[in-house]
This record gives sequence, C-alpha cells and structure tokens, in this order.
Amino acid sequence: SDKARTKTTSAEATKTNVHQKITITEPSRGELWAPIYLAQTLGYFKEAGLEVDFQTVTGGDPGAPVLAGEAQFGLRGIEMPLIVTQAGKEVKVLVSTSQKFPYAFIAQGPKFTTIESLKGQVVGASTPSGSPTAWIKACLSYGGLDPSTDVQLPSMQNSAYIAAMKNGNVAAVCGSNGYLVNKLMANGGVMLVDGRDTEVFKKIMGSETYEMYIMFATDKYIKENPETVQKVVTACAKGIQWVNMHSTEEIADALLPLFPDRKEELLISIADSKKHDLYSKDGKHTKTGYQAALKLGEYAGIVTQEVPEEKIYNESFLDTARKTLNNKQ
Amino acid sequence: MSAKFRNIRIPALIQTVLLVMALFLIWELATRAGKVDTFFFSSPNLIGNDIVKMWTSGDISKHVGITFKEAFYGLIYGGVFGTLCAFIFGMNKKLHNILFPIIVGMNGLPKLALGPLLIFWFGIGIESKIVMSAVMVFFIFLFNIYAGYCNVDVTLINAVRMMGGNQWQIIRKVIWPSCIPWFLVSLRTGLGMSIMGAIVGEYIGANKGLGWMIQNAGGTYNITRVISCIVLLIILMASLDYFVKFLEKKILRWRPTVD
Amino acid sequence: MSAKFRNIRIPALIQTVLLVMALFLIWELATRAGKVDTFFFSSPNLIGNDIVKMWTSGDISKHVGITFKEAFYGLIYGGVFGTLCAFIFGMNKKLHNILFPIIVGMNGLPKLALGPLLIFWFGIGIESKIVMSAVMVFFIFLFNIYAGYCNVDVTLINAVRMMGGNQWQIIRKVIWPSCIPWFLVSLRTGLGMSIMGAIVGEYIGANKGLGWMIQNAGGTYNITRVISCIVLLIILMASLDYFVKFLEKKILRWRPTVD
Amino acid sequence: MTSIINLQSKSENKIKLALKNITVTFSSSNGHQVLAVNDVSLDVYEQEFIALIGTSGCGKSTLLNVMAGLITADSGQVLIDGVETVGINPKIGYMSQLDSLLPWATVMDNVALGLELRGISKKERRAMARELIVRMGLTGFEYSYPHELSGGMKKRVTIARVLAIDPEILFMDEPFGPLDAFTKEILQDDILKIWHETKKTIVYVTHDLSEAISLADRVVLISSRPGKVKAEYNIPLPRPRNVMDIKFDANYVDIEKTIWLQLKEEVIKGKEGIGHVSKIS
Amino acid sequence: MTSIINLQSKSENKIKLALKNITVTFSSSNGHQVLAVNDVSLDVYEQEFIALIGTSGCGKSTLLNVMAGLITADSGQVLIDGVETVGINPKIGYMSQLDSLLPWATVMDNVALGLELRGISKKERRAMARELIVRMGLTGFEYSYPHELSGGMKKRVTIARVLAIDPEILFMDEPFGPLDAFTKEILQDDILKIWHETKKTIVYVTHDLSEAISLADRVVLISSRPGKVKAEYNIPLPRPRNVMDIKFDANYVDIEKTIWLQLKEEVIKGKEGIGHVSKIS
Ligand SMILES: Nc1ncnc2c1ncn2[C@@H]1O[C@H](COP(=O)(O)OP(=O)(O)OP(=O)(O)O)[C@@H](O)[C@H]1O
Ligand SMILES: Nc1ncnc2c1ncn2[C@@H]1O[C@H](COP(=O)(O)OP(=O)(O)OP(=O)(O)O)[C@@H](O)[C@H]1O
Ligand SMILES: [Mg+2]
Ligand SMILES: [Mg+2]
Repeated sequence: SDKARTKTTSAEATKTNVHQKITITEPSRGELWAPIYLAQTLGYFKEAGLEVDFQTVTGGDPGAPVLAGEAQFGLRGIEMPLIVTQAGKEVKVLVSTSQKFPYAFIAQGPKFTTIESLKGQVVGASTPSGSPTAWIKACLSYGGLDPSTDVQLPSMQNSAYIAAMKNGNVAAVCGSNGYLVNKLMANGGVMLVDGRDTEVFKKIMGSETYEMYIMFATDKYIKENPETVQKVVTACAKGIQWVNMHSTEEIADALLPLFPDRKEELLISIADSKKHDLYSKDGKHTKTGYQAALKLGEYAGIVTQEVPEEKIYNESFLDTARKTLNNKQ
Repeated sequence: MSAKFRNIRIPALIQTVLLVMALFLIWELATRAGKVDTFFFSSPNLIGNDIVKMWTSGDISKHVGITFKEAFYGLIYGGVFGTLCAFIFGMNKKLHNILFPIIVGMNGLPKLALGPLLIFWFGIGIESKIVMSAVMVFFIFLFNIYAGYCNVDVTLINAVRMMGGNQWQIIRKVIWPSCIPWFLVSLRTGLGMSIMGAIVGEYIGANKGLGWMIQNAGGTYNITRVISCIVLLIILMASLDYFVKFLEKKILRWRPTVD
Repeated sequence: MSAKFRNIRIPALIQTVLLVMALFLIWELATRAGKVDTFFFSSPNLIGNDIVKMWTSGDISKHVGITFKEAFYGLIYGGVFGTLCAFIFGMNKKLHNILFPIIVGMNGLPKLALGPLLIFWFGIGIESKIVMSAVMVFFIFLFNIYAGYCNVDVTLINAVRMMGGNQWQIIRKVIWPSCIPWFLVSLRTGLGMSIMGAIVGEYIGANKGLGWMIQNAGGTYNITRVISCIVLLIILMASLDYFVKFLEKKILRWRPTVD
Repeated sequence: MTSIINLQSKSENKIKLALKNITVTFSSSNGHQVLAVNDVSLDVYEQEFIALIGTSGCGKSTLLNVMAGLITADSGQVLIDGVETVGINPKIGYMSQLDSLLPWATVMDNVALGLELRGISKKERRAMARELIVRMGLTGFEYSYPHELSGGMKKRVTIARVLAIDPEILFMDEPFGPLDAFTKEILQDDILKIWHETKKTIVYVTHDLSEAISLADRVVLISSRPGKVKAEYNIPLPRPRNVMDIKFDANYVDIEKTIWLQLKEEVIKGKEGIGHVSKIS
Repeated sequence: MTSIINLQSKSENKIKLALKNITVTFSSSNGHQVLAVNDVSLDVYEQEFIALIGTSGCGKSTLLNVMAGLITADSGQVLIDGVETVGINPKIGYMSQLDSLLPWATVMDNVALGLELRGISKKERRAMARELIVRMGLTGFEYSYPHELSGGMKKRVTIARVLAIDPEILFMDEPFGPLDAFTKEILQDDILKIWHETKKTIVYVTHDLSEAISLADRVVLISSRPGKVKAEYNIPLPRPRNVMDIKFDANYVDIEKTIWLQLKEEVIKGKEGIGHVSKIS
C-alpha cells in the first residue's frame, strides 16, 4: 500500500492531478541540507506537484531505503556514493548543498592543547569508515602522529562525544557540526584544527572546497523518472538560491517546521555555517573538492578503486534547473 | 472487586508518586546548588517546562500516539505469534528440538543490524516498526510460554485425556490456564519490549514517534528533550502496567496467595 | 545421564544442521540464479569465505571474545541483581507496590538513548557495555522470577513454616526451587539479552567487539561481514543454549514430564 | 499359587477388560529400576464390580494406569471388549488417586468438565452437574475453587466429575479415602445403585477390606511389590446389598477373615518390613 | 448440649493447648461467606491424645490450622501453655491433610527437612531420617522423588517427616487415610508407642471412628458446618493398647455405638443432605 503509493509514476500523478508522493531519507536532520528542507517548508515541492516526506534513518543504514527502492532520494555525505559505487551499485549525486569542509578537530583543554599531546591518548571517532574518523586521521598525520599506532580511535555515538570529553574518557573528538563545535568549546575545548578554515583545510587536503552534504538517487530511478527528478532538483535549486539570499534568522525561522523546538540550536549552527561560508552557491561540485573527498576516503579505507567523477555526479538536472531559474529571473 | 482493587492500590500509588517527587526535588535542588550539570542531566524544572511545551504544541499526542500504535500492534502480533509457536513447540517436541536452537540463536541478534533487511522487506512505513516491535516481543512470549508449557502438571493433563479430551481441549482446559502466569509476565515484559522495539524501529527510518524525537534530540544535545521523552515513557508504561496488574488480579483469582 | 543426553540430542542437532544447510543451499542457488541481490543479502558462499578470512586473521576470536566477555559479566550482574530484587519484592509487597511501577516503566526505555549518560558514568571502557548488558538482563530476571515467586505453592511454604523454617530457609527450601523453571527461562532469554546489550553498548562507543564490527561493516555496505557476524552469533548463542538445556535436564529431574 | 474360592457369578458374562502378562518397570531418576508389576493377568467381566486390594505401593494404581492406557507396559497386552488397545480408551472413566481437579475451575466447571469435553451445551451440562453437586452434599459451593474446599469435599467433587461422564467402565482409586464413615457409606450405596442401574463395569481400588467385600463381586488381592495377582475371591453375598447392613451377614465375617489372613501373610512376606514387623505374628 | 460421658483421665494434667471461642469465616472468591467454625472452645491437656471426628467439611482442618497459627481466627484466642499465641508456634509439629512434600526433594531430603531447618548436621540428620524411612517401609526409595511414589508411600513420607522433628505437640490430619489396613495398624501402633515414650500431646483428625476410639484418650465430635464441639467422649479403655486387639474389648463396642448414633444424628442434621439422605433412618 505505502510501497505502491510511493511508486506511483509521475505521469499518472500529473494525469490525475494528485500530488506525487516522494520520500527522502536522511541520516539525521542536519542544517547543512537546509536548501532541501526549505524546498519543503517554502512550498517549492508542493508547487511542483510533489508531496515530500522526510524519513530519518539513524540506526541501520540510511542509504538502504533508497537502494531498496523504498525511498526515492537520499541525503548523505559524499563518502556514501563512493562506497556503494565501488560495491557495484549505481547511484548519482544530484545536488551538493555544502561547499566547504564542515568539521573541526577539538581537544579537551587544558590538558590537551596540541596534536602532539594526543600521543598515546584516546580520541573519539566514528566507525573507521566514517568521515569523522577519516578527518581525525588526516589531522593526526598532518600533526606528525601515526593515526594507526599513536592513538586509539574508538567509534562513538555522536551524542556521547561531550560526555566522553567531559569525564576524561577521550582527549579529543571531531566537531562535526557548528552546534557541537560551539558546545565543545563552551565546555573547555581547544581548537586543534579548524577544517572550516579554508587556509587550514587547503594545507591538509589540498583543496579549498569540499562538497560534503549531497542528495542522491539511484541511476535506475533517475532513468525511469527523469521528470520527477527534474522537479525535485529544481525545487532544491530554488532552496539553494533562497539560502544564499536570506539571513540566519530568516533561514532558521523558515526551517522551523521541520526542526521543531530547535530554534536556538539552528541559530547557532546556521550562523556558524554562514560565517564559514559552508552553504553551496550553485549546488555543483568542484574537481578539487572531489579529489579531497577521494583523499579523505583513503584515510577511511573506503577508496580502494579508481572512481571516476562521472560515475558519481549527474548534475545535468541541476544545470537545467539553474537555466530555468535564471531565465525566470 | 474493583472497589477492593482501588483500596489496595491508591495508597501505594500515592507513595510511588511521593517518592518520585522527592527524587525530583533532590535533583532540582542539586541542580540549583550547581552540583549537577544541566547540560548532561537537565533538571526537573527544565523537563517540566519542556513537557508543558510539547503538550501545548500538541507534539506529544502526535509522537506518543504513533509510537504506541506501533508498539500496540507489535505486542499483539509478537504476543500472539510467540504464544502460538510456544504451543506448537510444546506439542511437537521434535520440531522443538530442531528449530529451537536456531530461534534461541536469533534472540541475541542486534536488531538494529537488521534494519536494512527490514526496510527491504517491509518498507519504511509503520510496518517495519511493527515488525521490529513484534520480533522483540515474540522471543519473550515464546520462551516464557514454552517454559510454562513444560511446567504443566502432568496429572491434570492425564485427567482431561482420560475424560476424552483431545489435544485442543487439553490445551484450552489445562495448558493454557496453567500458562497464564507465564503469559502475564510475558505481557509485562513484552509491554516494555514492544515500546523498545517500536523505538528501535523508528531508528531505522521515521519522521515521527518518540524514537525519532529522542534520536533527534540526542543528536542535537537536547538532553532535556531526551529526558522529557523518557519521563513520559515511564509514566505511560507504568500506567499500562496497572492494566496487567488488574488482569492478573482478575484472572488469577483461583490461585491461593502468600500472606 | 550424559549418555542418554547425547542419545536424544545428537540426531536433533544433526537435523538442525541439515535444515540450516538446506536453507543455505536454497539461498546460494537463488543467488546464482540472480534472484537475490548479493548487495542486500550477500550469499552463503561469500559469507563462508568471509568467516574463514576472519578466522585465519584471528579477528574472530578477538572481537567475539570481547563481546562475550561483556555479555558474560552483564548476564551475571543483571541476573544476580534481578533475582535478588525479585526476592526482595516478593518478601516485601509494600516495597513492591511502590517501586514496581517505576521499574516496569523503565523496562521500555530505548537503552541506546541512555548512551551519553552511560558514558558519563561508566566511561567508554568495558564497564559501560557490561552495564548496558546487565540492564537489559536485569528486567528479564526481575519480572520472571517475581512472577515465579508469586506462583509458589502456599501449602509448601506453610509446611516449612510449621517445621520452624525462617524466612531465609523458606526461600532456600521452597521458593527458590519452585522458581527454578522461571530462572532457567530467564537464563535462556537473558542470554540473548546480554549479547544484545553488549552489542548495543558497543554501538555507543567501542573500538572492538562484534557490535563495533557490525556497525563498521554496515557503514561500508559490507553486508557480507554483517551477516557473517550474525551467523557467528547465532551459532555461538545456540551452543550456549545447549548449556541451559543441560542445566534444565539436570536441575529439573524431579519434575514429571509430558510424554 | 492363585487360590480361587467359589469362582462363579459374573464369569458367564463376556470379558470386558483383560490384562495379559503385564509387566511394568519404572526407571526412576536415581537410576534404580523398580519392578512395580510383574506378569499380571486379569479378566474383568462385563458388569462386574471388581475390587483390588493390596498393601501400599504394591502396584494397584499402576495396574489401573496400564488398563487406562496412561502407562505403557514393558510387556503384555490390554484388551478391551476383546480388542487390544494402546493408549487411552474413552470407554473408561478414571477417578485417579491423585488430586486432579483443575485448580482454576470452580466446582461447577470441574464437575461439568467431562460433559463440556463431549460438547454438551452449557445449560444442559450445568443442570447435570448441579444435580451431582447436590447429591455429593456440596450445595452452596458450586462456585468455589478447589483450594477453598476441605479434603473430603475435593474428593467428592472428583467423584461427581467421573460420574458425570457416565462411562461404560469405571475405575476408582480409593475414592472414599478421606471421607467420614457416614458420608462414605452413603456414597458407597450411591455407587452400588448407579452400578446396578447402569450396568457398568467397575474396577475399584481400596485399602479397606470391609469396603471391598461389601461392594464387590470379586476381590483381587495383589501381592507386595512386584505386584502379582496373589489370590481372587468371589463374594457370594446377595444383591442388592446395603453397605450398612451387610456387615452383619454371617458370610461376610467368614470372607473377611479368610482374606485378612492372606493379606497379613502378604504384608509379612513383603521384604521391606513396615514398622516393627517382628511384632506381627 | 455438650454430652460428656465419663470425663476424667488426663484432665488433672495442665492444659497444654486451649481454644477459646474461636470463630472462623472464609470469604471465598465468589463473594460468599462461609462460616467454617463457630465459637469453638476446646482444652487439650498435656500428654493427651485427642481425636477430632466429624463429617467432611465440618471444620476440623480449619481448627487445626487455627491452633497451628496458619489461619487467624475472626475472633477468639489460642493459648499454648497458658500463653496467648499469634502466628506459628514451633512447639507444634503439623502433618497437614494436604500433600506438602517438596516435589524437588528426595524422600531422604523430605524426611530430613525439619532436622535440616533446625541446623542438625548432614550426617546426623541422614542417620535419623534413614531410621524413620526403614520404619515406614520405604527402604530402597530414599532417593526417589515424591512423584515416583504411590499414594500411600507419599503419606508415609509425610508421617516420617513430622516424626523426625519430634515436636512437643503433634497435629495429625488424617495421617493414615490412603493406607491399607495392615500398614495402617502397624503405624497406629507405632504412633501410640511414640506417644507413650515421648509424652507428646497429640491432636488427631480422623474419619475412622474405630481408629479414633482405639487411639485416643478423648474423642471430640465436631458438628456439621459451622463446626462446633457437639460432644466429647472420654475413652476409658486400658493403656497400653494394641490397636488390633482392642476392637474385641467389650467397652469398645459400647463406646463405638454411642458415638456412632450421635454422629449419625449429626449427618442427618447437616442441612445439605449427602446422597439419598432420606434413606438414613
Ligand atoms: N512414575 C513413577 N516412577 C517411578 N516409580 C514409580 C512411579 N509410579 C509408581 N512407581 C512405583 O511403583 C510402585 C507401585 O506404585 P503404585 O502407585 O502402583 O502403588 P499402589 O498399589 O497404588 O500403592 P498405594 O496404595 O500406596 O497407592 C511403587 O513402588 C512406586 O514407587
Ligand atoms: N481457604 C479457604 N477459603 C474458603 N473456604 C474455605 C477455605 N478453607 C476451608 N474452607 C471451608 O471451610 C469449611 C471447613 O473446611 P475444613 O477443611 O476445615 O473441613 P474438614 O473438617 O477438614 O473436612 P474434611 O474432613 O473433608 O477434610 C469448608 O466448608 C470449606 O469449604
Ligand atoms: Mg495407589
Ligand atoms: Mg480436613
């Protein structure tokens, strides 16, 4: 029933003039995908005849519903398409909503203030294949430590970072979003490496840009439903424009329906993102950004084969969308 | 019956409430004295306000409602299926000997790891949560009621067999009544499992429900919201348990009690 | 005893193994026929190779060892504490009436949500996993054994009281033996719960163990590894259950059996 | 060695129930083997009232269990109406020695149980059960649970329950043990009356020799463990009998004495002397 | 209305146990109230052997339960050695009518249970238990579980268990119900001997009038529900008695007849007629 409903083709939908149901999965509701949420809250999806449903998939695998055909689009980090492509699944990134690296590496002061001081310590990471671990490894290497021998990198739930820092279980963690960085710093954290700083990131990863937050779909779905994909991407492109033209306060307010009771946190995170210029301007990726993603993927041990750019990205819908949007303006 | 029931319960209930209030008071005082970090532990005051906020915004009923709906169906399906399987295994020891090891083995699986498979088979709608909830409940009922089945008084079975009772009548007249205490404890444990299952089910994909709310709040370090949800859950579960208690009193009337 | 034990078990065990092998064969054939997507479901062949790989690299014993260690302690602590509490509540109905609602309420909590608190209190070492495991096990033992306590034959208690038995002797001589079936089923369910608890504990923060491995594999779409771990878990759990079965046979010798 | 005095009466009838060379061994949990019944053959004729007597633990209940099909003998056959039967036979109504009332069912439901199993409508079975309850002197306890009854009341419920199903063959294992003399005699009379009216075959186990003699057509003496048929006695007392009066019949005293002496011998022979065996002379 | 014939014997002794105006009402689960015992007063003298008889369900076991402290009476007092007692009194050894063997304990462990509770060493209690097991004719079944025993064997284990603890006051509720005549008489003799040697006070419930007369100093007749003391009879038969021979004592027959008639009256009075009450004349 649910399954059947979501699989209704766009042709049918337009014929009967009923809103077409679309499901988008997300690993969590993060403000760096703001343009896509705004497409919902500002009614862009609805205008296009789409009824969009966001599903948070925290446990298990956030990509699975899309790969299984239960959802049509997925919000993820760039590492996900890299992994599944190598595993033989065909997916394409349609839109990137962030353009700079959003993580920082933060130690618990006052005892730990430098990367060297972390030698022999425990650093809170994600699973070895996750991007926080990869970023920590990159930072450690950059600071002259061997990530595989000099520190321990247990995987931890995101929500446990602050507790673990506070009671001395870990000496440093990856600050994976603006709000967390803010809270860590407020709890005595010391900034070791701020990846959001373009200069710093370039030194480590060789690129100023890094398009981490993306939306993807399977090749199969894209091929079978090009009109729907176009509608969705166009709505997202509108969201990107809107983000770039509005203030932190306005964005937070607009996002609120999908972020109930999170205003305070949104204000902090969005301000932080704005400050570090994290939001994508055009939704497209850059060559250097992709190279950096591959490099980080190597740290995570997830890049084992050549993965050509065109196997990952399909920005044709985005180009079309931008054209129509520019024409309108 | 019901008057008596109320007579015994209400004072205990009041004592429970008083105890909880006392704990909350200590917690609040400790917070005000700066001995407890509200970032990690929140405070009764913050929690109270948060619950009121959720109440007035109507969020509570929406999220609680969906989770309890999932749990309810999970409890029903898991309970019925678990009970049925227990009886089938009880009747057919051969089947039991062959299949039980596998089932026992599956009990320990981290259900979260099954997320992708559940989504593949049951989608990300309410079905997958119900299945998750039912799976958690299933094992509880299966193991308990099977143990109850094995604990039946053979004399009673023989008596009914001698009176011409067939397998089905033996189950209805002897085994089932004698399994009732095992069934009730499964209901009590299963109640918790069903909620837990629904919440875990929401972890594998949801946009509403208590699990989604907790996960969402946890991800944004909103510990107050997490604890609000937990407090709500505890209250709701405890109230549901009064129903189990009531059932127990009613169904087990025949059983002589200690003291 | 042991000869008899073997006589009944081995053929059933062989049947179980044959059944599993048949299922694996069907699965493998379906995979080869292209009817099953190995990306989601892997294949027996891949899984077999993966297990061999883990075996030769020594990964298995390391990760399985740590998880079972956590689960073992969790089972012991949770079991002992749950049993103790059940007896205390059985002896003191007043305490039961006051505290039980709260405890029942806590049973349904999504334990994963307690992650930050657990880490705050118990760190990211083995302790927090043991606690998580023990908590999951605790409720099972508490509820079951409390139900067993209430199900004790009053006549026997009176007989021992008349012979001058004190409360402690009544527990040792009457209540405990009569709770044994309830204890054994708790052990069986608790076994699974302890493993599940350890794995959930590893989800919260770990750098080894089966839970860590499953999560890690899941994050890289290595479904083969996930299923390998699951298969290993099932086999290990099922073997442990033979121990429970053995105990059952030994301890419940006094109980007349159906058929 | 089987001594048979005055064997006649029901033996012209068809054989209703026959045991042929039944041997039962229990292997108990401590590893020991108990030979409970050894090579017992016994014919029970149609409409016969047969009483089994013997010392405690000699295998009487075991024999009933074998006949009822609850226990499978190690060797030997059970024939009912000439047909070898395995498993439970619905012609038999068995009132066992063990307390087998359903603890969760009221007196009414316990008595009506057999009728319910036979699919008799609620109204009908309640009416029949109520009649039996009155007969057993349990009026007012229709909706009590077994644990709320006295020992004798429970036994009476059990009697009512087996009478309710009105079986062709009735097995009664010490039905009147815990009943006072009066209640007992009244119920004994009742049983005799029912037997007379409905032409049942009754196998009756008792410890009470006078009970056995006053009720039965034939008394079978089972020897101490392993149980064997030690002796059979036809009871040539006139029918219909009145349990209270029959004790004053001259024959009665003779028969009692004969069996008594045999029984005594049996107890002394039984190796495990009970109490101060030496005292018995 | 209490008729007392020939009241003398133990009444010069101290009062060991006294019931004063005991009334017990059970409220059963179906909401009905059962007045089981109504205003019963009873004195039991030191070293007295007293037998309670009465119809089934008249409240005998309830009286024992009240004296033992297992049931709290609605009104009235229980005095032991002149002291009002509430709750369980360890001076009393109570062999109840209900099957109360621990099903998970072997015969040996069941018999030794009371000794174990008293902290007697394993070796010692096993020796004592073994002696009793032999006495009860249960040799070879030391390590059997209760469900592996016959009905009479279970009862014998229960007797052994209560004898093992050697209490000052012994309550026995139909101890010999399911035992054959011989075993029963041997054990009765045994009880008499023990009573004689150890100067116990014994309260004995039985349905068997001849048993009551041949064992007791005094027979107390309890009326039909609600239980009341209907009559008391001192039994002036000489001691030591031999249960088997005493029945031929001329006095015995007289006493039996007297009580028998009273008992009969009681049964007829008891409103809920058992069976065909009209037949009793
Ligand atoms: N389930 C069993 N397991 C082991 N031994 C048993 C079992 N049932 C009976 N026995 C043994 O078989 C023998 C005969 O038992 P049975 O119950 O037939 O005696 P009975 O003649 O009915 O005695 P009673 O008059 O005391 O009831 C006893 O020695 C008993 O211990
Ligand atoms: N727990 C109880 N709840 C309700 N009623 C009870 C309970 N125990 C006994 N009674 C009632 O009290 C009355 C007396 O019972 P009691 O057991 O004392 O009789 P008794 O004289 O021992 O009979 P018997 O000779 O049959 O053992 C009976 O009518 C019985 O139904
Ligand atoms: Mg018997
Ligand atoms: Mg009684």
